[in-house]
Amino acid sequence: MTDDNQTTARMNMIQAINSAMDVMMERDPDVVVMGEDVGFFGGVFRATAGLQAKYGKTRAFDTPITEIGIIGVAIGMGAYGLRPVPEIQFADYIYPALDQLVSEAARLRYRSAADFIAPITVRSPYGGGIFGGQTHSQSPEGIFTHVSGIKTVIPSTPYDAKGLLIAAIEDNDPTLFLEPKRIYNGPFDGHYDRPSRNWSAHPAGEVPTGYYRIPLGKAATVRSGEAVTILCYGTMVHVVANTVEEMGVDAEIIDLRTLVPLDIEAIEESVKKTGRCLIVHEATRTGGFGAELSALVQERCFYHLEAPIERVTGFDTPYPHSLEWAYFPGPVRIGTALKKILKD
Amino acid sequence: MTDDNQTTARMNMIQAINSAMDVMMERDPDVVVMGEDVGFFGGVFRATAGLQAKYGKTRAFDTPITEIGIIGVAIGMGAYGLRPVPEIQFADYIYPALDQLVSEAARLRYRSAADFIAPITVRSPYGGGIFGGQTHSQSPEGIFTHVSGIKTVIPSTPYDAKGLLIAAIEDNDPTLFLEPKRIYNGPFDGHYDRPSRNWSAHPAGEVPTGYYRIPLGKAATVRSGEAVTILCYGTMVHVVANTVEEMGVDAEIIDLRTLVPLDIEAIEESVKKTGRCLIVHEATRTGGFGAELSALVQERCFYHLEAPIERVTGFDTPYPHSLEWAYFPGPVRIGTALKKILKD
Amino acid sequence: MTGQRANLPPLSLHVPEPRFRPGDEADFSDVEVPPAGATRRPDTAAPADSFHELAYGLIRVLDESGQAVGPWAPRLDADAKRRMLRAMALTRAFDERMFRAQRQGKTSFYMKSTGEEAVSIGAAMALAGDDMCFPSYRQQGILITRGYPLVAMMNQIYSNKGDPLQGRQLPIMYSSKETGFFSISGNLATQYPQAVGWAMASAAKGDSRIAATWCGEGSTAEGDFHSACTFASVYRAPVILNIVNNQWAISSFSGFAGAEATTFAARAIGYGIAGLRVDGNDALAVYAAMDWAAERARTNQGPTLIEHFTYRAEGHSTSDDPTAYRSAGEPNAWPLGDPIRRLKDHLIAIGEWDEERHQAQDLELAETVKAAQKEAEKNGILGHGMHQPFDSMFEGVFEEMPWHLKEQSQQMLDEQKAAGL
Amino acid sequence: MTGQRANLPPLSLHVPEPRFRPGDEADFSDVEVPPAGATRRPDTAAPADSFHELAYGLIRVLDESGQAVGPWAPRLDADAKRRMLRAMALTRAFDERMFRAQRQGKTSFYMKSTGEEAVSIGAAMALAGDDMCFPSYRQQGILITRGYPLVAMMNQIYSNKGDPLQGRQLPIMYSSKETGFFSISGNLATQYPQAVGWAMASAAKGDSRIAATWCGEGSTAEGDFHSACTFASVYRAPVILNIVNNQWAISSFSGFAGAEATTFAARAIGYGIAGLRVDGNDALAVYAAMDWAAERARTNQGPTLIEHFTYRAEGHSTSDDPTAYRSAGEPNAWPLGDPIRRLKDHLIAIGEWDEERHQAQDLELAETVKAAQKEAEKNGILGHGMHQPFDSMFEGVFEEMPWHLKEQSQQMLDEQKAAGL
Ligand SMILES: Cc1ncc(C[n+]2csc(CCOP(=O)(O)OP(=O)(O)O)c2C)c(N)n1
Ligand SMILES: Cc1ncc(C[n+]2csc(CCOP(=O)(O)OP(=O)(O)O)c2C)c(N)n1
Ligand SMILES: [Mg+2]
Ligand SMILES: [Mg+2]
Repeated sequence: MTDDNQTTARMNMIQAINSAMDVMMERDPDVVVMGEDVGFFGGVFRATAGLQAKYGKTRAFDTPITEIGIIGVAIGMGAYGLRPVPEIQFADYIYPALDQLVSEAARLRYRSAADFIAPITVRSPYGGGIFGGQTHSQSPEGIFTHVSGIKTVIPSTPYDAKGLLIAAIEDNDPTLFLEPKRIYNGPFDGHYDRPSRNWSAHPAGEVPTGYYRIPLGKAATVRSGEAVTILCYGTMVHVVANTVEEMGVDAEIIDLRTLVPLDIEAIEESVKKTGRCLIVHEATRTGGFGAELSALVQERCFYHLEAPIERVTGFDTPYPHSLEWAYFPGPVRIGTALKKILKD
Repeated sequence: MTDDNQTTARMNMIQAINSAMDVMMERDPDVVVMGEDVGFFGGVFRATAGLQAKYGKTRAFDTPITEIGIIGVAIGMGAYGLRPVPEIQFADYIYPALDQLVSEAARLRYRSAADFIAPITVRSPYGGGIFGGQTHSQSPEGIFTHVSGIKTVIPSTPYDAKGLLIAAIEDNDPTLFLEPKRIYNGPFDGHYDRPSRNWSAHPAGEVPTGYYRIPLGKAATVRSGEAVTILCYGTMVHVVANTVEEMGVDAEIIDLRTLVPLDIEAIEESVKKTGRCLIVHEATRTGGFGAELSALVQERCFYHLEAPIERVTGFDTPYPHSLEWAYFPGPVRIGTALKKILKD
Repeated sequence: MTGQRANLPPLSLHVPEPRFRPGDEADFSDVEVPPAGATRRPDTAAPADSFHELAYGLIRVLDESGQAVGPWAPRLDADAKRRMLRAMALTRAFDERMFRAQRQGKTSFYMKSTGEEAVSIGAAMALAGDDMCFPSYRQQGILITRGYPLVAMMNQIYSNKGDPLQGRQLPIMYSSKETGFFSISGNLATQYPQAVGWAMASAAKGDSRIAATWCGEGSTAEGDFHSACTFASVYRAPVILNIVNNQWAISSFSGFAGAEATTFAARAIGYGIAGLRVDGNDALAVYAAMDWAAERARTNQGPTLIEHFTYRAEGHSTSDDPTAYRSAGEPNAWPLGDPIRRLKDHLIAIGEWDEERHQAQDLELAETVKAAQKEAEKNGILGHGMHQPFDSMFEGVFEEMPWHLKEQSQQMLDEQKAAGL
Repeated sequence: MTGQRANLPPLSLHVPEPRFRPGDEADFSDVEVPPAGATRRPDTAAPADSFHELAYGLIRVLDESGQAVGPWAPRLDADAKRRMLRAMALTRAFDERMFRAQRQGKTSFYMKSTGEEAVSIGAAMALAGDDMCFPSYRQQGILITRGYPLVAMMNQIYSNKGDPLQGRQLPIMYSSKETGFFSISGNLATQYPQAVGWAMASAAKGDSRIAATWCGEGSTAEGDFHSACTFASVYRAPVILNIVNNQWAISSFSGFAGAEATTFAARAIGYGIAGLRVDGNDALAVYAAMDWAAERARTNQGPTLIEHFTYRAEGHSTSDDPTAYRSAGEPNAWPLGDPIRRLKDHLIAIGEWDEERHQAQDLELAETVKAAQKEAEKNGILGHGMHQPFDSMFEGVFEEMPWHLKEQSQQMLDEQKAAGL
């Protein structure tokens, strides 16, 4: 799915996301980007920087501050034939748009028997770890994975972010593309008290400059192993990988990349091999996507399981400002769960 | 928690809900009811009938058609010191209010360190089985059970509905009170093609006319049994009970009544006894509350489980109008799952 | 702090109350009905803030004697007017029949547009056929005006095997891209920002098609309405925002949407966009206002918001009985009359129509509807047999069916089979 | 169909653009500033539709020579004006210091209100101390006017162990019921319907307290704003709806909220409620408008919407650099001047103040703030040590902690202990 022999460049995740939109706007005149502060300024995280200068104000524009409007207008544009990529400035601010996303975008194809579709890709930074307090840290994916008709994609590297975002933009279904903002600039090992790294040292920071796709619905095996399967996505992929390395556990780490549709084959195969499963996400625990993963694994791998499936997740509280690092599912919590799983 | 020796009367679930509000408005001048068509008309399902005539227009009133406004205004009234009971006409129309519910009602106590609270009880009819099509049939409880700071209550009988609603109104936390509209008039055994019954023949249709509470967070064991534990709530309690009876299975049926906080003790105790567990709900499957139940049971009863936990749920599609009864988790689907669980 | 509180009476909460309730005699004699022809018609290039008074008046064309008068009287030939009359009468006949079909248990739900036919049909006549409509559930007149087949509408209402929406939607939630009729949503006002988005896309592409949308006066309270008006104003979108003020929202009168304080057309002034208030029972006035707004949109003058002042002559839907919450006499006492009668009177007054032809047409339309119904019922009625294969339920959630839906579909089929269904 | 399409130019999409971008010289010489004292002051019992022009003008009290002129000049004694000046200067000093504290890494975030102090302080002076405020994040001036302790504010900003909000909220998201200051939300405009609800409750109870709320001009686009205005209009709620039009919303100029089409005060006309447009940099005008609106509210005349026309003199927050998206010269070129300087000049002009006292006051306030900061930092600064017990995180989600939170809390404590933390 890649143009052959294309050049690559070092990119952080923001740059990779920016490049995905740039590539798609170049290829397809129907792709437009829009949202609060995304036009001239290029977005509060700079994800759309330069796009207005390059493609003009009717293809990259600022919007009024109404998430209802941003999504509703994007749906109308999609019905016209455009391929809008609206940004919600923080995932914590997606709730005002929920009706337009759930009752409209996700239902349009079905209710109109494909007479109308909503090929929109909603980008939004999510997750904690930047001292954003309870309204700049949330991980709301579990609300959307429960909604039929919408896809949910969460990348964990610059390379994946670009390839997945291109695939999402080309997809004819509405897609929620959640960007783990903690790792915009570099992978995060979970030790908030150590120096932060950036993507330049990471292999997945080497990104093709042109067009390529990573298909939706396919997980990535970040590390192969025999002792336990760890299911994770976004920021947690790196925290998990580092914890596993520090502990010297022979874990198989699966980065889901797409939550809906889920790569159930990869999950099943791995858990049947290891017989143990840990699920890690940052979202609150009760009713989070981890619950669905746990239920699926249990249903499909029951007779292979040697220990209870464990979940390490955000707690069932708002994301507290000062106790951010106690809330964040870091190495201690992941490590404890791993020990427990492996002990049994 | 009941006034002693109080009289009882035959009530259907609507009447019981009406009676709960009546009793509370009588006891507490700070209780107000509000919502689209709830005032003079008494609600499209007549749940608030007579309350305006009895308590006046400032305590039972119609509102503009804006769910944002209904919940936002109720929160402000709650902050003032009232105890509002807003109605959302159909649960399918709760999404516009999601931000006010999630970011405001559910977070107010926490973020203000209990300086302000939102003691509101949001009533809303939910669920299918009345040929309401995809926007009058949804079961959105799984969205709210994922949100920290809000309680979710779903009654299955007139008796429970009244006692739980009174408890919810008296509760100082925001509560979502979902009313299974399919069983407003009578219990439903899942056979849509048989004559419908009404509550007059059901023991739980005999309801005290005065004040009593059923505590939030306590499940009810609808049927004791040894073979399998069935977790369910709302309409499905009756469908399950009838299927179990028809099949002659010695199932223990637990009516959860409150989803958050959950009666985990009752669940654990039962599953540890039976070693098998079926979860039934009408909401779409992926990421539904059944996933959380499955995960919890698996985590806590792993070494007692003799067969995989099964889920029978609504499919991951919108609720289709004409194929309503194929969508509805009825006796065939529940029966098949039971057989599978018991076989293993 | 300062702010010494004066010795004031206690605050009190105002809760609106309609003028008439069941048992009251409805008397609208004090409702001011401005004379037809009296309202000025600004140039379509006039700035929006130069005609605020139009948001408070009532554009009327048909006078008491049936003549079309004043600057808003549209240049429409008699043929066009007869087509308009016919579409209105056909819509009413269709509504009558389908309402009855619901009462006969042939489907789950129906909603009439009785008394409001001019709003959708006057509008559809003024728009180009390829302009895009984002209607609410009470603009079936648009489909009928645009010649969408009655049988297809009925198939949808019956959720039968001819249903273009495959039985997935509640009756009357039509969708027809070909007809420029957007998929109707059960959730109020969501179509408003979508219409603005469509119009913005059309403008961004240098297209010439415009969009129009409709919602009830009750629905204007939704946040979507406001988002739409804001976007429309900011980007000067080529869209016509119609508010059908039929004075009732289920059991709630328009006062609960703000009608005690001002008109709905005045919302336009709040956003700095063009606003008109039109006699919604005057098909020619509706046509003229839409035509004017369409010209503004097509010439990049931006959006127009139009309040169509009308009256919901019957219940909200098959689910309610309006005499439970309003005076039974209201529909007849309502001073703006019946839109069909008024257009008919006009055509007769100008010598282009007569009672006999009208009666004949009514008979013919009744037959047409009856024949369509017969045809549609061949495809089945709701609840009598399965009209769609069970597994069709899983199609169209996504463009390609993912594994979990395939699995659910297969499992359902297996279970049905095992159960002998 | 009819609707023959004329031979028209293609549609085009208008995307607003601010007048000046980085590199441009800001020139506001063509901005019309109406003279102070020129706007009439209607009786507080006047119907809302009798003074529409006030939504398009600009109520100004302080003239160029520093005199308070015209019908809106408030009857405030010199003491009160000096208190007002002092609160404004203290707010600015506080902002400066806390901004610097963030830059020094002592906390995660800060937001100044520089240039907008009159909006919150003029308002707070006009309200009674027990009237309830539902602010956005830029009305710290209300807390300061009402005498809320600076140390408590700083403790919140540092999320330290003195933080009344127990470290749970982002800096500046204060809450103080005692001070009549509602818990600030990170989600824009949600406080608007809440304020209306509070006011409705007060009215329903026959109380005499009113509510006031604030949001930025950018935030008016949210659906909550519309819901609030609709409810306020329908129930004639005793609430004052303030729009702080500081012309910028992060990097987006007010055109993206609709400012090219009309004023924000005009939104009031759309809902049929009273609307005023005020020079937000004129503390006496703000006071007078709030006082007038409060009297309306207290006498059951219903809500007033006030646009405070001001200018955000600095960045949106510590997270942005405004010179990246607007002309660096704008803040100084802005014609309505600095609110502190203007009130100071007035007090000097009327002989109630002088430069020496002002300078002395500035020094004193800087010392006050510094002392408060020292005091607050004794309780800790963000990120340096844990200021709340870990398990405090689980408290207050519900009134009583349910089992699952107890379990999570216990597990966390056990794990921390096992890990030697
Ligand atoms: C978001 C949402 N809230 C509530 C409803 C329930 N509902 C359906 S129609 C209606 C009344 C609408 O009244 P109006 O907008 O005046 O339209 P009309 O029926 O008069 O044409 C209501 C409250 C809904 N469909 N969607
Ligand atoms: C619902 C929601 N959407 C977006 C944001 C992000 N955001 C924070 S402040 C802001 C700009 C607000 O501008 P304005 O209302 O003019 O207020 P000002 O900052 O000028 O005082 C935005 C977009 C948010 N906090 N909440
Ligand atoms: Mg209506
Ligand atoms: Mg602003």
